[in-house]
Amino acid sequence: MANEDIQKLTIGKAINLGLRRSMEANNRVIVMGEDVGKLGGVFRITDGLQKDFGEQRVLDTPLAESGIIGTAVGLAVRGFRPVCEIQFEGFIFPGFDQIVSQVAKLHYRTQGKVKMPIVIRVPFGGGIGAVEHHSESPESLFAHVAGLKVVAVSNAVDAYWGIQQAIDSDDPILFFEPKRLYHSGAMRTEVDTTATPDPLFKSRVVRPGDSVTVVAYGPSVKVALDAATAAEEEGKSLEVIDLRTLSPLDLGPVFESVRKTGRLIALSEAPSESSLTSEIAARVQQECFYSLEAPVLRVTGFDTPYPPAKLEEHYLPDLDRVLHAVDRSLGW
Amino acid sequence: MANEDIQKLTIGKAINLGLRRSMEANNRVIVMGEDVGKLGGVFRITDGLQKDFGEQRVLDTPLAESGIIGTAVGLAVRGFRPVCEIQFEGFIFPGFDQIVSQVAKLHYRTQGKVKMPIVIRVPFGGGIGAVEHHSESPESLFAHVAGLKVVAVSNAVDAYWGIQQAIDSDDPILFFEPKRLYHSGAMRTEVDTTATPDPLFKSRVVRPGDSVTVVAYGPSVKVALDAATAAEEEGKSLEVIDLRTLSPLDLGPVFESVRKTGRLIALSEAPSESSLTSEIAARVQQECFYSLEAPVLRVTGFDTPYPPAKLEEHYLPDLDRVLHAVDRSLGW
Amino acid sequence: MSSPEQWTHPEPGAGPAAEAAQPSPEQVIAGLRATSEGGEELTQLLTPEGERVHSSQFDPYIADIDDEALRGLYRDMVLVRRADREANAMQRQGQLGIWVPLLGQEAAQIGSGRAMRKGDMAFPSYREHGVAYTRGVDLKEVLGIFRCTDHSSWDYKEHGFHPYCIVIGNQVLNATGYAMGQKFDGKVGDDNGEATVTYFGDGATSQGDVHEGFVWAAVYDAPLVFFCQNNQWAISEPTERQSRLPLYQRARGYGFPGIRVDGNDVLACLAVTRWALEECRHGNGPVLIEAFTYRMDAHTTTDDPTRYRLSDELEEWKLKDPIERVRAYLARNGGADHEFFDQVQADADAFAADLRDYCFNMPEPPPERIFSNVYAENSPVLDAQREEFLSYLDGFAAAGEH
Amino acid sequence: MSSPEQWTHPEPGAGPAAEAAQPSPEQVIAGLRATSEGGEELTQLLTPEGERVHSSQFDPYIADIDDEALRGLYRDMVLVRRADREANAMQRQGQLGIWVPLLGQEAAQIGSGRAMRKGDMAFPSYREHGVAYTRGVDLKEVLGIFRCTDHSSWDYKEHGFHPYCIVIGNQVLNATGYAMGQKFDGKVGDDNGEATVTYFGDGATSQGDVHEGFVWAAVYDAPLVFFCQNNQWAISEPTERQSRLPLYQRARGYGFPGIRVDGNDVLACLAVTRWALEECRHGNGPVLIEAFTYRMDAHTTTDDPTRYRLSDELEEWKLKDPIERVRAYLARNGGADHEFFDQVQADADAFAADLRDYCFNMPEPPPERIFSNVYAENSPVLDAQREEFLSYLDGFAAAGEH
Ligand SMILES: Cc1ncc(C[n+]2csc(CCOP(=O)(O)OP(=O)(O)O)c2C)c(N)n1
Ligand SMILES: Cc1ncc(C[n+]2csc(CCOP(=O)(O)OP(=O)(O)O)c2C)c(N)n1
Ligand SMILES: [Mg+2]
Ligand SMILES: [Mg+2]
Repeated sequence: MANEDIQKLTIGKAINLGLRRSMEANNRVIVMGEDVGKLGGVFRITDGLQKDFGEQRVLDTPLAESGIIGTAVGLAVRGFRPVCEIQFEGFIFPGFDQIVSQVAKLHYRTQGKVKMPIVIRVPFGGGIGAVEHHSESPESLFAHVAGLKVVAVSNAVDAYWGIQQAIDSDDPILFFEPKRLYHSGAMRTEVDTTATPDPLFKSRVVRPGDSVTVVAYGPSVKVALDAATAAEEEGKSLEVIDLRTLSPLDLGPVFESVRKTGRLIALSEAPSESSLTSEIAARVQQECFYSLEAPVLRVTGFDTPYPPAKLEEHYLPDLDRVLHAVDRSLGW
Repeated sequence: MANEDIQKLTIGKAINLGLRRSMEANNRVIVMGEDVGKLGGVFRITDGLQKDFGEQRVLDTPLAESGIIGTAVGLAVRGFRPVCEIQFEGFIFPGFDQIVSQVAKLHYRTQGKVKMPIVIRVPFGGGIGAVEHHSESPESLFAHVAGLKVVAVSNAVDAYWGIQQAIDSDDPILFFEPKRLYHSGAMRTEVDTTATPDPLFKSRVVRPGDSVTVVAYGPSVKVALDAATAAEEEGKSLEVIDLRTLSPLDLGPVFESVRKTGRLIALSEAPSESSLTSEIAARVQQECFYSLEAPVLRVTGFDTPYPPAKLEEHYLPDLDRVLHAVDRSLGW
Repeated sequence: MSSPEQWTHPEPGAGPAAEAAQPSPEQVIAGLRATSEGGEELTQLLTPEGERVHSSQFDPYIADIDDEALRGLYRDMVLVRRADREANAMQRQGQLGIWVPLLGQEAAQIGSGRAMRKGDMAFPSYREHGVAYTRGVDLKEVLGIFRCTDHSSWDYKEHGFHPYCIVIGNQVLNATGYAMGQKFDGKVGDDNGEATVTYFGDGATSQGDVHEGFVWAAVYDAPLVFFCQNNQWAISEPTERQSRLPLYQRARGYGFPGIRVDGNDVLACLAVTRWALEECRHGNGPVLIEAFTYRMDAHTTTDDPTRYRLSDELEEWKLKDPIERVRAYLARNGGADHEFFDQVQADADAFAADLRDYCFNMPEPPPERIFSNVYAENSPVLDAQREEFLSYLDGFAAAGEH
Repeated sequence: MSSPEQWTHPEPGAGPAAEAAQPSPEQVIAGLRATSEGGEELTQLLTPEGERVHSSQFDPYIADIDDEALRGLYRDMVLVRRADREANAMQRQGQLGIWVPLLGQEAAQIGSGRAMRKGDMAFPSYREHGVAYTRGVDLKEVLGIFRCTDHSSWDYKEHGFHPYCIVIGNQVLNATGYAMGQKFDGKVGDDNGEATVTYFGDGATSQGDVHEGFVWAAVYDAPLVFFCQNNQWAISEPTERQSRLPLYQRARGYGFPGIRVDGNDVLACLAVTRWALEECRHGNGPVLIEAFTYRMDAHTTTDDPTRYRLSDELEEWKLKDPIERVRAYLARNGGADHEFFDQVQADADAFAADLRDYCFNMPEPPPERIFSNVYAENSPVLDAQREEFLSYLDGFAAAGEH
């Protein structure tokens, strides 16, 4: 294996490299969004792509999200495979109608005649000390919309492969990226670019354990793993599952784990009301009714707008809140 | 009590009369939307209001939902109490950003200095044999957004009072109306306009029973009640709860009921993934962990776009599907 | 399927009958305005009386329209009007859930539709049955949408005719993206260039998406014709509720040409759209066309226009009927005789009868269709839901209950 | 609070250093264009060299601006620039999470801000610190947003200054609604009329909401001044990515006046905004003003403009500095002496020091704030969440862990 096949990459660099690979492999792949060209995006995730692929494949678009997604739909009809960047998750809402009414429904509307191979990349989540609208977790809204698929990556390997798999998919995919970890050195990982990747739409046990199961996705996976490490010191063994795909949910491994542990914590930064963690709890209580020794507990953001960032350490579920839930679960 | 104090009203007429009462009581209340004036709305819910209150209080607006909601925000800042009509729920999405970023957050953003007494009326649900986008149930999306309150009415009495209470509230309220029942003669009810109404944000047991609890809202309450009647013939006693408010959820009566019956069916026309019924299941399994004799079951629309209307009888949860779930619950 | 009547009409006896419409002075004025000729800037090549008006700019674009070709356009219009009336009647008979009439807009649709070529693409809203017809879409396929057996079914690629779009205005952005793609594919720049036409109404011009379409198309020089059928009404709202200015002038703020054409003049619609398409093919797009026309029927079969407009208005517009003026022109100039007109009528009747037959015998869609094509690749969650539901249905069948 | 550096910059050593910016020919052209004077149609009353240009249309609107008043405007601009630089520095020192500089836009903001009266209302975006100042908002209150202790805190009603808005363009519709309300309240029609000013950038003009604001304001004759600060850039995108035409011309398509003013000329901004407000007060609104100016600093403190624009461009614009030209004019015409300028500088330093003091000593917000004011009336669900969380926190406090 050549040395360059294995690279140590941050999550941000992994997505950048994945995008590059997809653009090399298929000249119908185009990248579009605000500032993605010359600047390489405000997070630099598209850095260098316009220089190498030109202005017709990396589009610095006018400033309007409905326009970005709406024109991507037309480009997809024409046979392109657009990858849209939404600058921050809080700015996806002007494009919501295009996502719900066109992106999600065109394949259904046309009985399969119009495919929608669109990827909408969304940096999401908190913890970057930002002003309003820059730290939200709106993924549940998209998971509720039939016709969309939703992915959230938690690490560089999945980021590298996931973005390519998403681009290859003929279905529209909301691709959520954990922005606070983009450039985290701690998350820099060896990515073997010759490996066979795991399938995109599968969840995965990322740390085995047997007393309590913790299911998480995106940036929360790291929190769950940190909690598992801490719990170990107290003699509690947490099994951590990375959902990876939020719609369609792949809960098989969760059911299996809960049948073993009898206890589940669902972890997410998003508000809890009518959310993905609600869905997980609803399905687990049904599938594992006789296995549960405690109710499914949820550790989430609160049902408030995202607070001023000076308060986000309280808002965001952290290791302590996970451990607290573990204790509650074990003490039920 | 004067005779005119008690009127037999359909749900549609009840809302119309409630709007009229609010407009009489407070001249800051204005009604705005597409075709709400001269035409009285495509469902005639605002019939006669423009004639009596003038064009400045009943606005036939330009055709754009973001504009309707966005200008309503400004009018609210100015001290008006706008009641926006969205013609069909499927057309609310162009206004989604204004709802999520302004309507839901301005009070929080300003630490309470800017109030948002806006009511957004949304005819929702299926069963009218309509073309695409006219039969959806997007309420879960709004229940997930912190800062909004969400109400769904199921009958003429709640419709009459609820719209007035919603207008009186200083919080922004999404007011979902069961469109297929608007003009249903079967739903025509005596409304005592001198009565003291129930509080807006409370759920209510609408039929007592003791073997299985069924919780529903909006148009599904009728389905649940019909199922209860049918079940009675088979000797099964269903307790039916009308949620009435979808956010904040008032689940107290549901918990109480489940502690008695040990079984719960959550009913809704909406797709199930990451939805209100997920939330209900998640909270009930936690609160009533030791009382549940079967898992919470959900009877909902499928996780597909709304199908062509010739198929809606299959898509929409009906009496048979509720009874089937009752049997499954009892047989668990 | 429950009655679509419920959409808008209270049940009989549920309250006082709808009052007779009492249009305001504003409406009366609007009505009168609407019967004007669309102002000085209106491009017209055939008057309501059937007289040919010459235009040095646009005549070259219809130089090939001899009598035979004109008879063809006439026939197109008669056929789609007849089909439209048939569909309207079938809705009344309960065969369709709803119908969206094109009555009065035949010239705008046939003229612009016939201006397109094979490689071109159209993005319609929901009223463009006439355009569908010009693109070779069998109108039977259109019926499925309104009978509610499907959401659309034709082969959009083969016909160069995108699915109908019901959300007002948002197809305009999709069309813009498609046209950008034509450009990116190198299909723009000479006589062989490709272009796109997107259709929308006067009401739609208020939507943010239509504006964003203007911005994008201008910035990317997209080969896109924005074809706005100003039929004077957005359901009950007259165009004054959307704009102070004639809509074609909207283009001035973006830096591309806007033009108002007599939407009831098939020759003018053909010529102006051909011109606009030529501009686009050569890289000078986009172009906005406002076709000044009139919705002669209700908004849809669930609408009651007597509540908001004067019947006088309709009477005025009848004098400008898009079909009659062609008939007058052909008759007067010997371009067609009685036999021809009779034959066209017979063809139209047969055309409608065929549609009717098809509609009455359309099979019910199978329940599996609910679950089909939600995704291109499968979803295990949805597969499980389908299996569960189908076996639930089978249970009924087995129990003889269904 | 984690480092806001993470927003945009890879960690040191994470990869090759950012390459030196290599602007394309297009950028060079854009840069040159931007240094032009804004075209023939630019309204200017004071040249970059400090010479007064006379205008029969606009001079009456600044007839009251004597030397004293002009010194006031000068002082305003110096103070807000000084505060802006202080805040920028405080961000670098970790005292603010981010800062959005107004450098270069002082004239546009002070001129337009001072044109408003007490009953008027402003709807800002997020860069209008200068306007905030003219509305009597203590800039300390603005700091809270960027220190991330709150999302906004001033009394919007008292100051006639709405909260900042970060979602691009959507405040424009809110402003439109407010202005409609002024009209509905009967506050429009004479010299005592009220009006509204909404601020947005060149990039924002592409958003659907801004268009819908134009449509609504036109249709309802709203007393609204659309004040677009065209600072030539939307982060890294030059104005050419948003429009073919000068932005003020956008108004032509809607039927209300649009005007381009030298955004670096405080007199012109004052005069033109006063004129526009007068139009609105009297019922002739809306009006679009494009203030042609330049963002002299980065988009925000997390941005690195060397990646996308030439430093030459900045150098050119420095010659058109909004403050220098007033200084030159005052000095040349004896409107102010050295003492005055020194005093203003001293005032500005004190102003900044005060801000700095305040910022460094700002208390941390209490955790309860997370839950406060989500609703005006209570929510039992949220109340329970708050109680649970606060008692959980208390648990830590009791255990001495927190
Ligand atoms: C986003 C959206 N809002 C509302 C509607 C409901 N609606 C259907 S047609 C229509 C009027 C459209 O008027 P116009 O654009 O002039 O087209 P026309 O029907 O006259 O052809 C409305 C309001 C819709 N389909 N989509
Ligand atoms: C809806 C939305 N999309 C994207 C962003 C991210 N963003 C913040 S400022 C900005 C550029 C705005 O440019 P312009 O309107 O010219 O205003 P300026 O910052 O130059 O004052 C962008 C893209 C946002 N805040 N809101
Ligand atoms: Mg119309
Ligand atoms: Mg700018």
